[in-house]
Amino acid sequence: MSLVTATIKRDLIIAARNPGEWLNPLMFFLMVLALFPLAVDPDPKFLSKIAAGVVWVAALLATLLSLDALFKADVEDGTLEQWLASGESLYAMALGKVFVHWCISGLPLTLVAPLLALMMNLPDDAYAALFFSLLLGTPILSLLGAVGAALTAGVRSGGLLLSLVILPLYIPILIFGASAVYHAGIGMEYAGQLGFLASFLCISMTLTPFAVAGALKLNLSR
Amino acid sequence: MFFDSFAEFIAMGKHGFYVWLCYGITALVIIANILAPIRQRKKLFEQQARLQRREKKNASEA
Amino acid sequence: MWEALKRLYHRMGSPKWFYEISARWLPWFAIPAALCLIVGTVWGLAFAPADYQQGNSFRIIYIHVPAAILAQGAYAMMAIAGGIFLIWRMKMAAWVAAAIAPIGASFCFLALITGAIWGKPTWGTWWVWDARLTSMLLLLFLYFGVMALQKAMETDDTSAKAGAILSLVGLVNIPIIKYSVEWWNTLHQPATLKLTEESTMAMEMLIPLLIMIVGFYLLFATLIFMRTRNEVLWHERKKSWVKKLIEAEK
Amino acid sequence: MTRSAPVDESKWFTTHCDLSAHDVSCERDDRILFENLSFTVKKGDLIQLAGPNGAGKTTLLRLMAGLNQDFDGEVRWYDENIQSCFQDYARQRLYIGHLSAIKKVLTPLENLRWFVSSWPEVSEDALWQALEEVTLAGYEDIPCQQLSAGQQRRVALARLLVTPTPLWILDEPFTALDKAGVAWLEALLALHVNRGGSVLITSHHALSDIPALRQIELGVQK
Repeated sequence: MSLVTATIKRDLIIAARNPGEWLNPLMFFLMVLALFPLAVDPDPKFLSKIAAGVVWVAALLATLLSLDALFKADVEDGTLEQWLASGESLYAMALGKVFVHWCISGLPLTLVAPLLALMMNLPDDAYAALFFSLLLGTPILSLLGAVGAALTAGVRSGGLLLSLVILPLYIPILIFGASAVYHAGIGMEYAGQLGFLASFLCISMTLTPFAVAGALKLNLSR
Repeated sequence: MFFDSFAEFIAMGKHGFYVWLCYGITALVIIANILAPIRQRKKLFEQQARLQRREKKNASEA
Repeated sequence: MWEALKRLYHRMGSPKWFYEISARWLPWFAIPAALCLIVGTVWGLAFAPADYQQGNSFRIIYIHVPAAILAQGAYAMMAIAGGIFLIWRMKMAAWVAAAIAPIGASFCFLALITGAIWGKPTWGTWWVWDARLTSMLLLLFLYFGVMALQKAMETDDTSAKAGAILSLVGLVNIPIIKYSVEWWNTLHQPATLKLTEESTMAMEMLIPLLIMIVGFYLLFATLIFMRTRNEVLWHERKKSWVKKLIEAEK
Repeated sequence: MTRSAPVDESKWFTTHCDLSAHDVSCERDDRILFENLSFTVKKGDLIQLAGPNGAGKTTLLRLMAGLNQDFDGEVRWYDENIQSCFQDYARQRLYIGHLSAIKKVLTPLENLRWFVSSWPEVSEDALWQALEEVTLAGYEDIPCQQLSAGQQRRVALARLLVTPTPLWILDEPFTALDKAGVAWLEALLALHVNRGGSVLITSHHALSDIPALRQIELGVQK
């Protein structure tokens, strides 16, 4: 077993023993969703109109919340040093870490989102679009987020900096993800938006690991 | 000259406020952009000169 | 030709050479910049005719458009300089990138604020989620991200590298962001009046605009020179040529 | 803590150590740490880097391990720059930094399993034996956060017993060990050198008992 697969396995075990790691984003997701009817308007018609956007914004923020810890522990306890010492490609390692991150943040969000969307009175036709847009979109959030997390891993109180660095990069995904759900809800075609998300996923899967690998090396020079 | 009088030039139809506000802010930003590196440079020179004086003093004492 | 370029490249890598040559070049940028800006402003404010639709508020174009063009160009330049630093380890490139960031951010801020002020007489509100303004706002966030990241890093080397990586990631993203924002905008507001109409612009209106664009570019170059010179002095402060320079100043 | 059975030398290494530094110079924050340093690490060598704090011991160790490329000069493994044969080199040397890369929620066994994942030939049995030898028998299934600092250090050092690499690069390995632990590690270093291995080590601990010892003095230069 190579170090990459061993690391994936190890991180999944750690997540299983630290349920907070994947439960916190979910709780956050639920809480943000609950805020909108309370703060704006609980009228079902109004909720169903904003549901697509709100669910997507909440999912994005929940992912952001979980990103800060992505590389921090590995930098601080010397794990990163061992990755580099092993001679295995940091590119593969970055992909592995992102995969684990998606498994414990994006995947649960995708699975739970349709349930919570019920509370937001999402139109019936939009559930498939919600599920597929999140399925394609959340891995991109993890990939782009990993760049920011790697860049700020060595910075004390890097959480706010991470949001500043990452949020502008998230805009296209938010726009297309939310619009796919919205258009499905009013009975329009949404394959185009999903197509955009899919192609963006391919691009970011090939390119971001380079940036993550480069950024991780910066944390070694300390 | 497009305008007939100076007062008209200042008034810019009904849009004088917006136009002059824009040009004023722009002037401020440009001036700030020019002054910032000049001040930065001055500070750098003063700071390094002070360091050099201290080094010289330490060298003569030792 | 190729040889000459190569020689220039290697000399550009030498901070001392840059510091000396830039002192001689600086007036050749600064003076034309001032001339262009003054001529362009006077022409644009006093001599160009008013727009038949927007009236005199249209004169804001003479700063809004050049600032917007430069804000985007500056980001690309910063990212390319960062890339040169990452690939060829040329320190000068990192210093140029660090010098560009605050200048680009301030032009971006200018484009935003003039756009908002222009919006009031044109649309009736200070802020409209127009495609150009929105993508300008996101560009400003990108600048802030790069600057904050550079500041947060502990050593000169890591801050330069981190800034370079982030600005390259941002550069790849800018077209995607722009495209998505424009698409989103046409979807939600099909009939907005655009701030700037590219196609039909009278000659008397266009010429001062071109003069202003040239002026802004020259100003930008001047500011980069000034800031990069400071970066050179700071990073080379322990070298003997800088020490001599500082001694001579007193 | 004594070695239970002598190791069969012929099985232990596939190759011997031949690591050399050529005119290595390093500068940090405008301060020269060392200049034009040349030395070789061959079969049976035990080299201790000595010098006061801040003399650049860890920096030298890391660049010999290939973790740091920001220096002048060259480090070679069998007459080839280590960066151009890094995969090969990484399999022949073991690097343990002063950060131990131990994950606190995992058990010693799980941590060790991750450490050796780059060496598929290491058997599960060997891991159990190694933990027994570092006196952690009975602690295999207890999360590392319940172990003391010294015990955690031993988990990291248990790698020395299982990974079949001729070259060990160790940064302050005696930290947090008790008297028995120190004696055990000293004996292990002596054994490793005797069976044809090589060690490059930084330590404030005097390693006088081992005859093969050579010291490289790094001073704080002006």
